[in-house]
Amino acid sequence: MMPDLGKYATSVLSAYGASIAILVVLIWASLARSARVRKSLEAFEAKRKGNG
Amino acid sequence: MVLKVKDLAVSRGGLTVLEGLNFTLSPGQALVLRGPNGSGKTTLLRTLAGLQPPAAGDIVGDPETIAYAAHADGLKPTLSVRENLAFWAQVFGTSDLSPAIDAFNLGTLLDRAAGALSAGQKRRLGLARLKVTGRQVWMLDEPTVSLDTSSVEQFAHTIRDHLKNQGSALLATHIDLGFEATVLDVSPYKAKLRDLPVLEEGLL
Amino acid sequence: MSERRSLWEYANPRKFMGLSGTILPWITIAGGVLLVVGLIWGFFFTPDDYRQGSTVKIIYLHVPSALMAINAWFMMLVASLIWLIRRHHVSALAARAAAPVGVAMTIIALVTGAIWGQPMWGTWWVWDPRLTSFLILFLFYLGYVALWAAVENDDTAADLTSVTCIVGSVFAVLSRYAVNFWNQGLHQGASLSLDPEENVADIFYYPLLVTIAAFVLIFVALVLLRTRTEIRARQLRAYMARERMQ
Amino acid sequence: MIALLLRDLKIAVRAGGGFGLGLAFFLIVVVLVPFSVGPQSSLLASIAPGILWLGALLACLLSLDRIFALDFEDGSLDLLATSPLPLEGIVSVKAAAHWLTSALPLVIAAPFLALMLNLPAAGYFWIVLSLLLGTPALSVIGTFGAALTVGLKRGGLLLSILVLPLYVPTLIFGAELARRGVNGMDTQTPLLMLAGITFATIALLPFASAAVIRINLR
Repeated sequence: MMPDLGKYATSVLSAYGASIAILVVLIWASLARSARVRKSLEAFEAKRKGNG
Repeated sequence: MVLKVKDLAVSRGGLTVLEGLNFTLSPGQALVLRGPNGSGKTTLLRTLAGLQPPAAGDIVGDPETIAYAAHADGLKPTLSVRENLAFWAQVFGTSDLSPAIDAFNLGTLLDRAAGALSAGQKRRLGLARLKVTGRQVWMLDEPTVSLDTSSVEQFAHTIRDHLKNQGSALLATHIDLGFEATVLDVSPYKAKLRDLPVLEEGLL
Repeated sequence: MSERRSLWEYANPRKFMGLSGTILPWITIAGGVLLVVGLIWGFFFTPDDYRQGSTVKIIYLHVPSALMAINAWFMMLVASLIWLIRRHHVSALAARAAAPVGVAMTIIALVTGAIWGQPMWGTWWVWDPRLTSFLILFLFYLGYVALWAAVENDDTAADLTSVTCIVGSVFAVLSRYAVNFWNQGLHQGASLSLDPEENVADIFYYPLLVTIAAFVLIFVALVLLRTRTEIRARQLRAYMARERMQ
Repeated sequence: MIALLLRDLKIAVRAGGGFGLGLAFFLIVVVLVPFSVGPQSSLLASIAPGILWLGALLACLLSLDRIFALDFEDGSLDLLATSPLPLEGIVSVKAAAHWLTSALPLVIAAPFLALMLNLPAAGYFWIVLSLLLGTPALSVIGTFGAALTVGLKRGGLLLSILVLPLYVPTLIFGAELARRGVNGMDTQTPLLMLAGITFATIALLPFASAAVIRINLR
């Protein structure tokens, strides 16, 4: 299954690993902030409706 | 008429603070703005002076006739009183300092560094700057802060003089300066909170 | 359709939220699928290059990320111009949302470039004009992001960052030219380059196209998601500011 | 305009104006270099153009935040913006004052520091020429950065982060011109590019700086 990467295996694997890790961090950070902002906005609007 | 305001709204930090303002300012007229702190008097003056765009409405008037004096006097502490005044005179293309010096009793302070003046003396120098601009419309933001009673009287006298010479003045101040002035209370023009500044309400 | 309908309608925050909410899942799925397909194709089913060996597989990440690093800046430039000219808030917020994505793309391009360079050039870093340009681009991104973070008022921040983006673009192009001139003597031969136009055969090229498409879609999805977040955050700040006034 | 220039120069020269700080910084940076890379004359001579350029650039950077900060704090900037002077002219004058008080002393001091770095005498001309031609661009670009960050708390570090990438082309062509001149190589391209950058920034960037000041004063 695994292709033979020869003597450059470390380089290729670390390039893939690093890139995917950076992408994952970016996506996770975007989703986390999205969820956080969404939650606080909804909480705020619910409170406003409750008051008014 | 030197300044006409039609349906003006002004905003601070993206929020409209005053709206629906209509007034005119004629030569020889003084208009006093009143209202509690934070009601938008400074914002209105800055808008009229051209430092920020109106949120809505029109300002009809020539910006080249306006001299603006803010809370801060714009003095350079290492320059002398004379140098400070002379600089602003040059910027506004005038040359005669003596009326301004006389009006605010600065004659004895001329060679003192502005940094060595008391708060009241600095304020007097800041107001003297208006006189050297040679401009017709004075816009003053809390001009009497840190002035003593006799200096306030000097200031009121200078304003009366300015009005007599077909000048006009727009002042944001809490105290009665003892000259005939139209009073505009800005409180009724406080912007309604219905308008969200940018995005529509109920966005989600 | 009435004649007033136009593309600009989607600059309205409400319309934007509606449309972006509908298409975001599809773009995300398409981007994810293409990325998996492209990377598996490239990683498992392409041969090694006869000179570069298996390191040629790095191009499936390096080239798309490098392209997106530049395209993200270009998108920010266009969005900044739209904000300055037409004052659509969504545009300014989209530029803000794109910047961190551009930063990440630049980092991926730099890291994969360095990892590729280590066995090929015998060193992690050479002051190759292309690598150096990306480093400079990275610095421009940092300044842009820092400026957004430093200015409190949203409209002021949008105005300042837009002007910075335009001025920065001119200087970025100038830097690219300067760097080329500065290191012309040491330029690496095209035989050992990650540039697809110079030495990539068809067999490597098709999976590369797939990953490029994947990166474009992922970029769009992330920018849409982050723009939605920025719009909500803006709305929240507007509520808060209003509450303080009462 | 001339009144403004004279006022700024007067303030800079009088006590508390910070005049000469940049020069002292330049001197210290260049003096520290042999301590960090070793005292070999040949090595120092070969890196001298780069060191002098980098030192001058950093010394310029150091004084950028003073360009507008004082005028903003004491209210003069508001008053200047409502004065008959065009804001584009005001920012140009500010840049000119920065160049005269911060950059020009560096240009004059550069040959003496080049001497300490064992640069051959024939190279002094190129050091001075490249700095003379390049530092105005540094002042004008720095004025743009200062205009961007005027009124920001903790704007100093941000100013550096914003301005340094913009300095890259000027630094590359300036240092390249000095290096090539010192080594007797062809100097035409970097000379033209450096002059081009300087004149283009002087002509165009004040419009951006003025726009940014207007935004910040709102």
